[in-house]
Amino acid sequence: MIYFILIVILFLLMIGAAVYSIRQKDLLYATIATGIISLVLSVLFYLLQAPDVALTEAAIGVALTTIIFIITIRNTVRYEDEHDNKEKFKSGVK
Amino acid sequence: MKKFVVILLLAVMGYYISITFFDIGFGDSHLVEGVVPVKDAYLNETVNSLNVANTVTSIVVNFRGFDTLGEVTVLFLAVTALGGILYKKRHQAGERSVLFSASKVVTSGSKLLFPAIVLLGAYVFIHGHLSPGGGFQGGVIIATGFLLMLLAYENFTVGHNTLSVIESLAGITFAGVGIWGLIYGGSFLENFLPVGTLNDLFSGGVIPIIYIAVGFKVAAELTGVIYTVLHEKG
Amino acid sequence: MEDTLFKILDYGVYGTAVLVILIGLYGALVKRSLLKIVIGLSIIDSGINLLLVAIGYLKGGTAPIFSPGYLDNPKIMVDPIPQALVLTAIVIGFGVTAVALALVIRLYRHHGTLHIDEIRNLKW
Amino acid sequence: MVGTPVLFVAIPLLAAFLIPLFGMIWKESVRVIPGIVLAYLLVLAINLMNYVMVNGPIVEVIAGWAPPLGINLVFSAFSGFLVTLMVFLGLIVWMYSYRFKRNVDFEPAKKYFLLLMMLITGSVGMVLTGDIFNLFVFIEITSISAYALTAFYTGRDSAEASFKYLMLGSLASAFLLIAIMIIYSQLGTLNMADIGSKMHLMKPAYKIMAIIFLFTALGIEAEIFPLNGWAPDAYAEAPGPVGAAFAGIVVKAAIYASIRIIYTLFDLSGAYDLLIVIGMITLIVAETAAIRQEKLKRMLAYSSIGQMGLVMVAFGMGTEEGVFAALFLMFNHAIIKSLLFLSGSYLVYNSKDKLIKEVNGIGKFLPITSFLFVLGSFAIVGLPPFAGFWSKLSVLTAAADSNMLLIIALVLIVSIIEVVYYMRVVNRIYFFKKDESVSTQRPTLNALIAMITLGAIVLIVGFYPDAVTGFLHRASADLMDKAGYINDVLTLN
Repeated sequence: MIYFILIVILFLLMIGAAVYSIRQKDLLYATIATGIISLVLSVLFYLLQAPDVALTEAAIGVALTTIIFIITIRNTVRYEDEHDNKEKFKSGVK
Repeated sequence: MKKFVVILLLAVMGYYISITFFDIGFGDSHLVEGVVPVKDAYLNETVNSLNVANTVTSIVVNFRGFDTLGEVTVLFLAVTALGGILYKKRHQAGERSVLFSASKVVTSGSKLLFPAIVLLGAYVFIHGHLSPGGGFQGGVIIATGFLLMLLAYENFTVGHNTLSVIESLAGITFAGVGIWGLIYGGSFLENFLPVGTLNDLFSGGVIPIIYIAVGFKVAAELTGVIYTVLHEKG
Repeated sequence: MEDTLFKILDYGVYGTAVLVILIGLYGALVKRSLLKIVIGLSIIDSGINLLLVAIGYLKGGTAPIFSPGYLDNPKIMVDPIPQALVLTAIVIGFGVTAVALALVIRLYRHHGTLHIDEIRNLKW
Repeated sequence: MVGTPVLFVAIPLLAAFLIPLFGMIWKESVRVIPGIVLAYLLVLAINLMNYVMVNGPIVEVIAGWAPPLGINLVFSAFSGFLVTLMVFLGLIVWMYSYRFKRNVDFEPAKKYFLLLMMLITGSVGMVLTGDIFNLFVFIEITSISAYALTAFYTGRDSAEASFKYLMLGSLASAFLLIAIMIIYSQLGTLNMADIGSKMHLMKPAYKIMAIIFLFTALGIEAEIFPLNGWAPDAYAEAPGPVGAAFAGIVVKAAIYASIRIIYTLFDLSGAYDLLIVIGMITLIVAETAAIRQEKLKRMLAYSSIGQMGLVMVAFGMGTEEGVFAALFLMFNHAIIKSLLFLSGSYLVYNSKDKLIKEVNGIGKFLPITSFLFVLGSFAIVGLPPFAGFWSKLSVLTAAADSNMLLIIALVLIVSIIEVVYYMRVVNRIYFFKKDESVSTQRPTLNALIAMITLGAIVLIVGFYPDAVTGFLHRASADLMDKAGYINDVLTLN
């Protein structure tokens, strides 16, 4: 039963994070949500008896992809419908 | 309007993919009757004739090693493409972008963690044929170690030439082992070393050699990707 | 009770994967920000990877690794081939994402915006 | 036998890893090494082709595991013919671009030649491979090189064209993976011959799903109608020689993959009709779009898409004459369209917008280049003594043999449209007054040699088509022989 609830939570978390990252206007949060998708995916891979894939997904999906997204956002804009608001972004993060 | 069309299209597509996969079924053998799947042969050959414990490793490196060669080439090309796309003339070379200014705790913590992460990565790819993990996983772990250092220290640099030399040497090792197999065994990437005993560190013939090369290559390439992107201020 | 619950799970894996793929496709096709499109593409990749690994799963199966001291039976191991394929697909997906982000930075350098309507001077 | 097919992939990869090392010692080597590799591959391809014509197809095993287990490469009359053509065109494009832009820095030059070599390797791999997942890997190698080459110029629009290409390309790879998984879940194998031999066991519903996804994925690479949005921009924004490589090499590989899948993997008869319908729509839409274009390279790109539609139609007939006509079209299109792209890039070399009206009166200033462009135009619309005529004639006879009158009418109408827009350019080249503000650029010697070689082939095939038809007949017989392909691969040990 616990197992069932855990898995359902993982599914819902994954779908929820996907919807959130598409709907969220703040690209930084959206990127973190894609990181969460990868994290959940990695746990699911482990539960599906694929430890090799889980290891790869955890490192690539969670760490590297997220960080290159963040670097790109840092170098471009932070908000989805923003045109050129570098100043706003700089005050936002540091 | 466009949104509506797209949603309709996606709904139709989703419906058909879902019914196909629901029909295929989850968690049991969904093959059509009378077909002998390739995986049975893979599972038997791995432990009996290659003496490798991790079947995924034997598939990735030996049975489908050609795919893996293509895959490290894709990463190599991605690094090359990044350099080409983001190329600037030397006098306008970008400065390093700083994500955040790290505190003392972060910097010294990173310094402490870095060797441990690299060691873990090396362990993972050296034992790729025995336990979960391998060249990709180990290489990626090492790359995250470098990522940590790049984030924590503003003036931490990785020699671009060093990376490219490591990358090239690892790639040459992989392709060279393949051609060596062609000369000695008669087919590309064929195993030409003794396979040893199961669950021994020195077992599996050329598999550990190739996976170590892949590990170095992936680590160098991913570090190169992060390094290149980090040096592009928009 | 348990059986029906686990029946739901069987559909759940594929259902989640397909839903995630569709959400990603929606993002890639409808959103107007270049970075959102790239995020959409990487979500599609996640869904595909889950679908691939789920295809190879065998109920009650063990990971396809022969460990010393255990009685390992290849008959109850999950299918290793999709796992090998996913390993390849993940790494390739990362390479493509990196190239896409490099293009995004290039476009921002020229146009000062990521909004697709203001960039689009080629005909679609 | 002097080599094995795997060298077509192994040698360029080894060279690609070596180039950065050599580049540190001797800078010119980054330009020279790809040329040496391609020349070697051409010799290898010709040797293997001779061997294949006498002894039948070569099936190469990788890692010593016989086909259903390991990956295999098939060098048959059909795939070998295409490989030889691609490697030859690759060498021509390399020679042409050796000093195309004089003032390119060392770093971009290194990347350009490396990526060009990998573009060719990926396409050759797509043609040679006998494994469906390996096909995916080679498609990715080709696409990543293509994205980077499209964005090679640091101008405004190239990155956008490349991004568009990348977006559609990623969708293509996602669809391809779904299709591979549907097939794998049913048949438990990834080997093409093995799949082909077991395909009749699969449920029709799954077959249809799989073929739709496969066709969508490969259609994006092969510029089939609703999915070709990337092509005109990519052709127009990429450097001139890269456009030639796309039209001559990458698209041919994608067409090969889709044809191999329909003819060998699946046994659905409806797929042939699908090919005809899609091909016809592509043909009509692309040719009517081509006539409206103002930029030279976009016009050539739409013309290229249209020709691919015609190839699809010819393949869709499903008869041996149809396949022969399609292969002849592919051969001619590869040679002639490369010639047009290569000479066309010098016609609009210095102009910023690459408009058609900027070629006014250029015939006096660049006589040889203009002559070659005009030769290519005559050949591609199918005027009698040139190469394109024979391929169009073979399409018409093949259609007449299978009583497809609609196709005959369509080909004739499309030929008239082609004549209109190509002759418009030819007219401007010779009979308009030159605009003084447009400066011209003389081609380099190696570019001239490359273009003249292609022009000579156009003339030779035009006056003496038997030079290639022998190979083409063998190749089309090879494609139709599904049982033979499966047998060759699966009985290997």
